[in-house]
Amino acid sequence: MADINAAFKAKMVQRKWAAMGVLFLAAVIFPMAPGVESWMASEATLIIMYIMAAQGVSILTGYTGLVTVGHGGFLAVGAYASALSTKYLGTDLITGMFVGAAMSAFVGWALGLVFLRLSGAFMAIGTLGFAFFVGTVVNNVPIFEGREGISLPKNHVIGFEIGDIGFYYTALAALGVTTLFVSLLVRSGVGRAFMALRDSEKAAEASGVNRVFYRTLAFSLSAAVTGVAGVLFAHYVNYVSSEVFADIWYSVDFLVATVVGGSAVLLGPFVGGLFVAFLPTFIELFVDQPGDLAFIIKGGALIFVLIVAPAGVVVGLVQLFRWLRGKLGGDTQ
Amino acid sequence: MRRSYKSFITAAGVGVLSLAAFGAQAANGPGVTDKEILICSYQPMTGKVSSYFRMGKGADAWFKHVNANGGINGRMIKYKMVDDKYEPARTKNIVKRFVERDKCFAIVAPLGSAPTKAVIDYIVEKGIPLIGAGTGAAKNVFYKSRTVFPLYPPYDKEGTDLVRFTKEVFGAKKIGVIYQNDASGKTHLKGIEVGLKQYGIKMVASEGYEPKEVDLSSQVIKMKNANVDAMICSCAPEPAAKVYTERAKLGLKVPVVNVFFGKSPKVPELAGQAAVEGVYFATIFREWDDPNEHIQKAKGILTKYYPEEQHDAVHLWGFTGAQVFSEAIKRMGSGDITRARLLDTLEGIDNWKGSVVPVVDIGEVGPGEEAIKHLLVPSMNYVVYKGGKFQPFTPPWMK
Amino acid sequence: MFGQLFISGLATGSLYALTAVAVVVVFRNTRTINLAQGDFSMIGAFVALVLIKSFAFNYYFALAGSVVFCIGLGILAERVVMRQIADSDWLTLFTATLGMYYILHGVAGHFWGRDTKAFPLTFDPTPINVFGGIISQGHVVNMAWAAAIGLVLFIFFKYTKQGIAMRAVTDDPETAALMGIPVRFIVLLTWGMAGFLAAFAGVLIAPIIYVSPEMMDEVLIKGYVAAVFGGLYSIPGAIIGALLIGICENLAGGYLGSHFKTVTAFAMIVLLLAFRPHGLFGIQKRREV
Amino acid sequence: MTLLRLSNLEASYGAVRALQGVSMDVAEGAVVAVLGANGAGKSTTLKAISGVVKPTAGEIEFDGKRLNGMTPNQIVRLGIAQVPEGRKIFKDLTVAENLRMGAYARSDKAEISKDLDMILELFPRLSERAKQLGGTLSGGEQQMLAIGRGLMARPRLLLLDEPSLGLAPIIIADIFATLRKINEEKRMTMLVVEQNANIALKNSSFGYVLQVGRVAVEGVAGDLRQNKEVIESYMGA
Amino acid sequence: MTSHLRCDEVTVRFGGVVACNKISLDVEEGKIIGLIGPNGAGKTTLFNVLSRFQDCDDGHVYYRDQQIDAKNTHDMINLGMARTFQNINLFGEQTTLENILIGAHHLIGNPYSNMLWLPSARRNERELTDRAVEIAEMLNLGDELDNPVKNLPYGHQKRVEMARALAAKPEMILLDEPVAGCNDEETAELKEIVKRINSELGITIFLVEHDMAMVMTVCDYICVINFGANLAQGTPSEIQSNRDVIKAYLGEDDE
Repeated sequence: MADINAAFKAKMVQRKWAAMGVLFLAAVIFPMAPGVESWMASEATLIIMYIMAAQGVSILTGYTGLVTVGHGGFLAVGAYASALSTKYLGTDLITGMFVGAAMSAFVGWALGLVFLRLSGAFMAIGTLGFAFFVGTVVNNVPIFEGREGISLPKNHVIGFEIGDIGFYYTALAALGVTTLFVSLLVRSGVGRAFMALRDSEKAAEASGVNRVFYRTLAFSLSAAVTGVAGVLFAHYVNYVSSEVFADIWYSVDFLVATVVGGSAVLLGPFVGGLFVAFLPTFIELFVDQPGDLAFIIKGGALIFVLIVAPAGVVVGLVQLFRWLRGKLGGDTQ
Repeated sequence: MRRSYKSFITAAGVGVLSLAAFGAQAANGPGVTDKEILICSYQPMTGKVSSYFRMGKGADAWFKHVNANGGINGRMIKYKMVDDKYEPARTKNIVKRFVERDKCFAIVAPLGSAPTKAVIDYIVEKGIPLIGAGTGAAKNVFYKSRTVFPLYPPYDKEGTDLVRFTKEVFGAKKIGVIYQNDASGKTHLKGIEVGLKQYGIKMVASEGYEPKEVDLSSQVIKMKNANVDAMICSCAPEPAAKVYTERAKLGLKVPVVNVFFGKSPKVPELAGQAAVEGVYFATIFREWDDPNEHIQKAKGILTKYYPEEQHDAVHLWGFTGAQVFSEAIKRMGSGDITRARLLDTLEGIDNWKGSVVPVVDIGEVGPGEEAIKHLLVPSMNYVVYKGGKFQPFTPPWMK
Repeated sequence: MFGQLFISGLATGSLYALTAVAVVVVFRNTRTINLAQGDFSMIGAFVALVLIKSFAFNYYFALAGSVVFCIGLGILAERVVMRQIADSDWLTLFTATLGMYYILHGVAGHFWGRDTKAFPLTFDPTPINVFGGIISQGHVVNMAWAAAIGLVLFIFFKYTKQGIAMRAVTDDPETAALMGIPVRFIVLLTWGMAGFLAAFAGVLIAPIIYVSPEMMDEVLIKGYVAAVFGGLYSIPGAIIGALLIGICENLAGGYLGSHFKTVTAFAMIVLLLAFRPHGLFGIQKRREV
Repeated sequence: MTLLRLSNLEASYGAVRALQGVSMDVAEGAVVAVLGANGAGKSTTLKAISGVVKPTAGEIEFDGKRLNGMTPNQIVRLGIAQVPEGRKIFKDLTVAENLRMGAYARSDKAEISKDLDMILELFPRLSERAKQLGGTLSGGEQQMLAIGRGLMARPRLLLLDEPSLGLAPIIIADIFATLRKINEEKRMTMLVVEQNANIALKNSSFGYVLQVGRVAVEGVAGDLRQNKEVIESYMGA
Repeated sequence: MTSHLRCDEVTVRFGGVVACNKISLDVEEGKIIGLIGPNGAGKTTLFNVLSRFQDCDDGHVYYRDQQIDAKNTHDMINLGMARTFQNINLFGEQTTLENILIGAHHLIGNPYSNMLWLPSARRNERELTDRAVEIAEMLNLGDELDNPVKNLPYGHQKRVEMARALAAKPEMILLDEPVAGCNDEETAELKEIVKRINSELGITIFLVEHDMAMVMTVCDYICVINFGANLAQGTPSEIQSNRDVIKAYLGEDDE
């Protein structure tokens, strides 16, 4: 029994990595495939940025169990950190990502300390307040240039100017790194501590998990990943403005992406990011000027997913797959 | 399953072939066939500023009207609008799609400062004419390119003019400013500061507000407490209505002039006529109830194609770009429709009185020069709301 | 200036209060933060507007129609959506209400357009003087309405069987079930009440912030903040939170500058939560093992 | 006449098999004690009767009706009230409101107010504190309130889950005296779950001792008090 | 005798209720000590004080003569004290192995190198896993390593809790009702395990339990509390014949 289970699990793990590998390989080949135009790569870039931001949210909300409605704030922190360092120090995109991640991680750490004892609905409103706070700061403190915004030069990576395809590959590489990072993290002792805090704070503390340290660590790692996505958002359109980054709808969309895909599953943000970023474009393929219909479809789809697969699409599909297998296996016997 | 896959392949193949055939027509510009001209625009159909989608509806109504009357020189105008939710990253993708997939001939009457800022580099780089975008942000208006045709003057110039207005019409010495805390309001503020120096006036109070703010009482109270002689209101219609309601409530009787994008029948409708009585507005268009034939025609068209809409200035923004574009195509006659010819033709529109704008007079932009000379609506007029309607008002210096 | 800022703030705060109370009522009996609460109000306002404009109802009949419609909407939300996932975790419930938010937004936009619409002024626009501050009659009437609804709620929760049962379910659902209280019916009642409050909030606020699909977004967030401020379980706490936020916002706008106005509520809530993680009147749960 | 009959009742919480075949008979008008150590399944038995825990197997029959599958409020309407373990007073409701909730399933207003008077007479301490919040009462007062709340349903069968828990001996004696009085005056049937074997058996006519989800010993109360096994099951000798 | 854990007149009040009233007791190194008392006697509160989940209002707690009543909860593991919970408190979605590994959390070394799987962390992680497997086998959980614990039978879950506590390499384990809810078979098994942990690994055990049969056969020494105060202490046979204890358990018998 156990051996079968272990074997099954090993197989699933293998499959997961195989799936990820195929996915990335496909993503690498994609822009070069015949019939694929640059705008499709741009669409994919948008999805990549959403996936990455949702990965950040999933570290906190999925693996550590702290619901955040404020990751738009970290998106802004990452975006502005990189934008300012590009404008005043002339850093390139790669350096920008490190700057954005570091700044975001620092702010996340501080926020984690402030919200040390919050959970549930209280944490949600606290993080939402943080997003608004960031919005007000970038809107009013002169260095951020408010809604007028900061225009950035064309993107450079180690001295070479990159176009939209180059940007796509850069974003893809960054997504590869964050995916690797998240997958290592959640399998490590630190990831176990996060999940232990999520499942039972008491038992975690009794097992020696330092609640303060790991909560703030989860906050800063989560913020860092979303911060990198913010850097990409900023450089993708070469422009940051409080009109864009002070918007709470990013925060909400990232949370939706995390929930839809499955909050504590590696593939979850991929499905969720696709859902949030690509759904409007997808609907447009079938309906001309969907407008409000897009809203209705989005809401309906969201509720449908929650009712049918409360643990997210990925988990739901795995369960469906197992059920089907059991059913088919039963039939042949 | 298998069959749908096959049909998909077939469809894709047909698509690729037809695209190839499309590109083969060398003479006309992209998006132009003998039957049709495809032009595009991005609009905030949903999301936080969706009420500005009125601009797109205005342009759309005009093109529908054109098509219903047989198009222009035998060509229909296909006007494609896509929702960008006012998110620049989406705008960028949408514009790329316009250019690469849809092969749009030009981008006409799109909306938004932030979205346009994010895509203008790309649009110019690809040589796509950008006609009548709804933005007064400096980057978009002063862009050094011959392919950009801005709609209206930059906000800072308007701000300066409004200061002059308070001095020469109201005789004000110390003024107060209420502004929307965004790019438009802050640019107005910049222009106002220039005007203050120029006309020797003091600004004793300046209060911002957030576009969605529920209650604007504290801002108006501050105006009252600062004892201002006159107010400049850089407010969109809904907030303007709130400001005038509060102003009437507090009995603040000082004269007010509002920027042009707040000039809308919405304001008296929302705030009540009494509260708006005597408020001056800058404006760039004729009034909806102006007996002028072009306005009346536009009114009919909008009512026909968007019967639910209440007539607003933002619709006219859309009309302007659409009408100027149609005029240019008309003037190009039966020859090849190319982008280069479009630019030449547009620059050749001088002293044209055939649209909702009193006069369209497009200047020429040489290489390396700023697009400001391309303004579709270069001049600003004023109106005053009296006795239940907007009435033309001519300040002393324009007489 | 203080008096005027204070009174205007109080008027705004009372507009947040009904939404805050509804957030509390739903949360404490169902663990759900209802993000669609504002949109119930928005739909309610549209319904009232349609009744007035197209069916020539007078204000009070329109209000009544809106109340009936919103109660139905609340009950529908519970039966069709929330009951299916009633046993799920907090986040799922929260996200599901977000789904309802999207749908209601889309429906309103689809049927009534994205234009801002005026709501007929029902009261004499002449302002009146109260304690050195000026306040419009509409605001006074709204505050009176809000107070009246508060009183009705107070009587309902204090003296009626269903009201007490609702509080009993808040306190301990399992024991309530043991007493023969039908918990599911009470939950349905809770959503009906959310609809009731939403209709009043929407119709009362409509003449002031006008009617559009987005009209309640800001109010909902302030209402949620106010509810958390009061600890999420306490109705008086939510009302106090709402008034406090209205007043502090206005004072901050007046004395610190308008830049600080909208962020005030969030600065307040972040500060409060940093020191009192369960709100002002929240129950600090003992750490039991 | 048998009022309540459990036959081979099984129930579990997740992985815990709390009941593994419990059978009991409660005669009308009797006071029956259910004894046993922690985790023996006493509370689960009561919860299954009240319909809060759904049995996985076995039958519950009350006055000839099958209770399986009924909702708690249907069961209360049939005449079964429970005084839950740990009192479970509604802390944010006043004493009077708590009592009123006990009568939720009834609609005979005049009778309800009569019962209320009766209970306040029975527990004069409660009438002094009628307007206080339930959470502010002392442990003994809370137990009185919980019993009063159960009585407000005017049940034919009252289920009591550890009424002596955490109370001082003098108060325990007091409470049991009252229960006996109610039983005698109203002929109300009672099923009392207790750890405190002596006091429970002294005040009951029949007893069951549960051990790990099964009935280990049963018998007339007086006999059980002398029973070696009972002591052993408690003291683990 | 060496004192391993000692509490000295510990008092805890919740509002007006005194949950623990000047309780003193001493846990001798290397022994199995039982804490018993009727429901509501204050056992769990005392347990929480000892494992630093609860502050005491008065009195002190000493671990090997070091005062610990101001320590953080998570520091107790570093001192060498692990605990289990009355109502199983496992990480349900995770596998048995992962649950056991959480117990070894304080041995993961530098968290930053751990989360990036640097070579040292990798080596360390392998060692911890090996040890976790060893412990699992010792507790007859070898077959369940890859199963999510929420799918395990109750008795197994109890053992996983114990395994998690053992994974921390403790010198002392506090067991909060280790056999509550278990059937006879499971109880017998757990009893055996508790004895083995004590004798083979030399770990001091302090347990709260209601199952007297288990307490009497396993414990070297028993403390009884009632109404939040010390009632009696002694060897199992002394306790079994103590009049006060019998009275407390079976109830006041005034006849």
